[in-house]
Amino acid sequence: MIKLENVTKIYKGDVPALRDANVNIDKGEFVFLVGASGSGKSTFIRLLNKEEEPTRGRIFVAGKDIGSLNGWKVPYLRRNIGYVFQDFKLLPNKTVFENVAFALEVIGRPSHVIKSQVPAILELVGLTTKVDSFPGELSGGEQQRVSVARAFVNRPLILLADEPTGNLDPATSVGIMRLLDRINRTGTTVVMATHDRGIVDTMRRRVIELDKGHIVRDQSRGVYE
Amino acid sequence: MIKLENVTKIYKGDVPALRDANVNIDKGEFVFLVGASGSGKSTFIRLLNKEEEPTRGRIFVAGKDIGSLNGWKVPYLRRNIGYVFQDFKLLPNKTVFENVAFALEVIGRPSHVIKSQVPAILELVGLTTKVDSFPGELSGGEQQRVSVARAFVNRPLILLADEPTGNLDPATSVGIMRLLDRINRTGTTVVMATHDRGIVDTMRRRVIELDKGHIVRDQSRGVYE
Amino acid sequence: MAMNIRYVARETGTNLRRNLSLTLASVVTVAVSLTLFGAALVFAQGVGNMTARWKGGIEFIVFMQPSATQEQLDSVRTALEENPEVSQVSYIDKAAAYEEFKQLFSRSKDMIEAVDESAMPPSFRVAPSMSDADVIQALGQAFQKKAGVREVVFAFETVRTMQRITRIASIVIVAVAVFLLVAAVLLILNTIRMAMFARRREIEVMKLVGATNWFIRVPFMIEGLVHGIAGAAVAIVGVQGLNWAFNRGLSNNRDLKIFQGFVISGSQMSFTTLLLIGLGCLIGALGSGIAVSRFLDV
Amino acid sequence: MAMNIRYVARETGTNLRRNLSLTLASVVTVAVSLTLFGAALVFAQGVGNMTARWKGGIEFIVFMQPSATQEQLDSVRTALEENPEVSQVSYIDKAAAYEEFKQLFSRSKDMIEAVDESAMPPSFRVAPSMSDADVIQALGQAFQKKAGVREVVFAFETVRTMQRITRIASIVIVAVAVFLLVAAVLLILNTIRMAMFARRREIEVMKLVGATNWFIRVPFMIEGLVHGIAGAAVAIVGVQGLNWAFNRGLSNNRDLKIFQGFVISGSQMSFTTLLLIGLGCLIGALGSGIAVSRFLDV
Ligand SMILES: Nc1ncnc2c1ncn2[C@@H]1O[C@H](COP(=O)(O)OP(=O)(O)OP(=O)(O)O)[C@@H](O)[C@H]1O
Ligand SMILES: Nc1ncnc2c1ncn2[C@@H]1O[C@H](COP(=O)(O)OP(=O)(O)OP(=O)(O)O)[C@@H](O)[C@H]1O
Ligand SMILES: [Mg+2]
Ligand SMILES: [Mg+2]
Repeated sequence: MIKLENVTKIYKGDVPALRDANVNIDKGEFVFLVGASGSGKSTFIRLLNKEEEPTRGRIFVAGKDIGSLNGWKVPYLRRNIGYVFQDFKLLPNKTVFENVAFALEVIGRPSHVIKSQVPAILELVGLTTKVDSFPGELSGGEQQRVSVARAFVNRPLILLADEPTGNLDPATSVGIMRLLDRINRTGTTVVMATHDRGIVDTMRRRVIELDKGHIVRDQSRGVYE
Repeated sequence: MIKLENVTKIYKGDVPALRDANVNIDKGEFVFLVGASGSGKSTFIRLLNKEEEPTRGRIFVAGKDIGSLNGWKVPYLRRNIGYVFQDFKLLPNKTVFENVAFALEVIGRPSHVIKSQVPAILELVGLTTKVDSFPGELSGGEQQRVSVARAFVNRPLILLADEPTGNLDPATSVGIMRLLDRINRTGTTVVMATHDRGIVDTMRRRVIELDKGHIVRDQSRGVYE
Repeated sequence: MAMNIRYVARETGTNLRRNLSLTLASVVTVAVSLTLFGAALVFAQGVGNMTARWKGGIEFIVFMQPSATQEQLDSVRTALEENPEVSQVSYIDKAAAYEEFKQLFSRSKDMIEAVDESAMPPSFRVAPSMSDADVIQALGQAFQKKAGVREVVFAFETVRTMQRITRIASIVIVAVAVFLLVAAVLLILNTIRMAMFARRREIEVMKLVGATNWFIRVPFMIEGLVHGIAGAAVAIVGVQGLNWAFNRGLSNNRDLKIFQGFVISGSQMSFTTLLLIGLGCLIGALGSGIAVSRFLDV
Repeated sequence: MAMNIRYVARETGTNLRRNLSLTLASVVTVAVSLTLFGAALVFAQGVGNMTARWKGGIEFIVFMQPSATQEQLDSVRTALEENPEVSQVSYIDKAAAYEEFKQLFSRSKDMIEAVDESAMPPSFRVAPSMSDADVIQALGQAFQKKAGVREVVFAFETVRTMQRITRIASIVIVAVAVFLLVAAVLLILNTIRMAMFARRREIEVMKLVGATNWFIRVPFMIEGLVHGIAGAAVAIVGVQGLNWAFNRGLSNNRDLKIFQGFVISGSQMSFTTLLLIGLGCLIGALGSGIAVSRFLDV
């Protein structure tokens, strides 16, 4: 499903964020990305979404070399990928409902589909009472849950989650993790960057550890450290 | 130092975020705010900074009733308060150095003071190599550390920290907590909202727990749960 | 690509409303520039109509009686053509005179119906070879007495002055208008660009969520078009108003008899109207097109 | 409040540069509106100077010989005053005539030095009580033969036409200019507002970090002032250019002798220049002031 071949990413200003990474993730896998702050986890995820281009190496997503993808095809790649951003990236002047609906509007879903699916997904993340609030009127954790809802409302093939529980208390985190697990069981490939030792240690899934851009560990059924 | 008298905050749309809170925090105390997502921790902190007005009740900071403060005096109140925002709130077109320096410029510090203090504080949070980067070029955790640096570069009387370790790995978190502890020991009052059970349990300081806006626990030398 | 019309309409509407005062400023600038442009056009057309018969060095006109015989006409023509002081003569027959009359009074249908072609005086338009006013005066008056001649009319100094002034004025007005048109394009460009800049994070997010460039662009482009068209609409009203006020103001002035030929025909007005709408669309499309293509590429 | 000048300069500079094309659009609109305004003013002043002597129904002027005796003057004056067809007479003595001459040729110092007061012809300006052109002609010509009279000059039809046209033109130009001035204020308001809108998160952050309102405001206000002043500067150059081109274009035209009186004095030009700068500052201050006070309060 996802394959990185000798991928190196050096940001301008000569900041190496990922060095010579080789990773193969199969369809339906659940992968944790762990590592210190600044070790390259977000960079890894951004490369898969073609938000950043690798400096060297090739990346395959769903069998396609995304480095040679035409510019106008990029939106279609992204529609197969759900993405929970580390900084949420909600649209500030759309309500919670509209934010989630937007991911469906973009791919041209008819409005009756939107009207039935969006409330369902918002219920799953526990935001039924906040449907008409704007992002500025939500707590940090609530915004994060909207971001989670938007990421998988259109049932993507792949779900990228960049610290989706960073702003959540332990109880709510467990709820979100159950949801991710359920999504994963329906066949969606999940890649999740996290700092949460508790979650990694209880889930016991594949763990890839980064250190200053190097992959220093790749362990199935691993723990945080 | 900080006193809340029967403080209630109801956001427009009839969302109660804090209900009838009575809290007294002495100079030099270190207080953890804990509670589920949406329980009112950020609201509590925002009220102290006069970013929000209480619907009912009175709030005293450094002996002054901030509800009756003239509008033009608010900036001077804020200069005594360092604030680590949950969403960092960095200025996107200023470099790391300039972002931290800004907090000093605002209060009219001469430039030689700025030139000596800013690099010192950036070293403390481990960002020496990122001095000239823009916020958009930093990882989530690095941005959070810039926010921490800015909050106490001008040695405020009070430090408010809204999940200052939410985007940090355990090791870096410990470093930040050591720093907060050191600042606290120099006499600064610290109020910190957090979800990190490990930190609360090892520090053993005063813990105030919120649940749907109610203060349900106020315990000195407490634990997360 | 199935783009939801409702979505586009909603987005465009939101943008227009959100930046109401900026929208207003754009529309005002487009309106002012197009009004000036239209006014200059109308003005030039009017002066053209008014002084049409005095083109090409024509200094006097020998009007014949409508009843003049062919011999009388031939005799005047020969006399004019053989006179060494005449450099050029052109003959306007009844049909051409009637055409000109209809043009001048295009707005008073009853006037046109009251008069028919046979009542029109044919005329000779004469360009002398000398420019001395006294010589021209003497030359023209010599024809006054000829058989079949009704009247000899000389170009007033006013006509010539008018032609010059209006030429200068038209150039100045058109220059200002073009300047303003450029400003209008710049302004729309900037309104759109600022709208996009203010929403740059949103646009970035839209892209990351899988929106195509066109999905993001179209609402902005329509916004620019709306600015242009709204500005043109205001300008059309303005130009019609100016034309009306000018005609009214002038027709009551005994001193300004000369301006009574200053009448814009209906077709000239339609032409101006269409031109203004076209320019409005062009300005809007250009401004927003540049903005969108320069500031929205991945 | 110790506000760092270096800080303000840096911030203002950054803003101006960041929104370069918006800055440009603002400046262009201010420039165009002020240029129009200035041109209208200069035009009105010029026409005023040119037709000054024909004010108040003056239809002809009896110029006396510079050497005319007091008796001759008195005799003409009596004849004029006693004539029932004359409604008003005013006498312009040598000193007054010299003043007028100096005004007209204010730009040609050598001309003024070459002629002195004693060479000036005194004159009587006459407003007849009738408006029939033939009667006026006859009346004036009767004085031609009187002793001591040098020349009788009649108001051309052109002068009267000119006065009317320019009155209408001035009104239209000033109306357009005022319209544009309002657009300019709106535009600066919006440029500043958009700049603030685009930076609303930054402004919010600045406030939360303890910046006073003025600390945030001042750079934006100075930005608006710069727009206004830059626009005024361009407009001043434009107006001077127009004036120059107009004078040059007209002085080469034999038909447009009448325009030779169309000369703006240096003091009139300085007045216009100052007025434009003042208006530029006002527009800038107004636009940014409104923006800053309406969109920056906590
Ligand atoms: N756009 C950019 N330009 C330059 N350097 C960048 C950019 N984005 C990230 N970096 C740098 O690349 C390195 C890796 O960043 P990345 O965001 O991948 O870290 P991370 O593992 O996600 O960290 P965190 O846990 O703090 O979010 C960091 O040192 C960061 O400063
Ligand atoms: N500006 C606002 N307008 C309306 N409601 C708001 C606003 N800000 C917060 N709220 C609501 O008030 C409640 C408390 O929010 P607050 O941000 O204080 O929670 P929190 O404890 O910080 O949560 P988290 O841990 O997720 O950051 C939430 O239900 C939130 O939706
Ligand atoms: Mg990251
Ligand atoms: Mg919070």
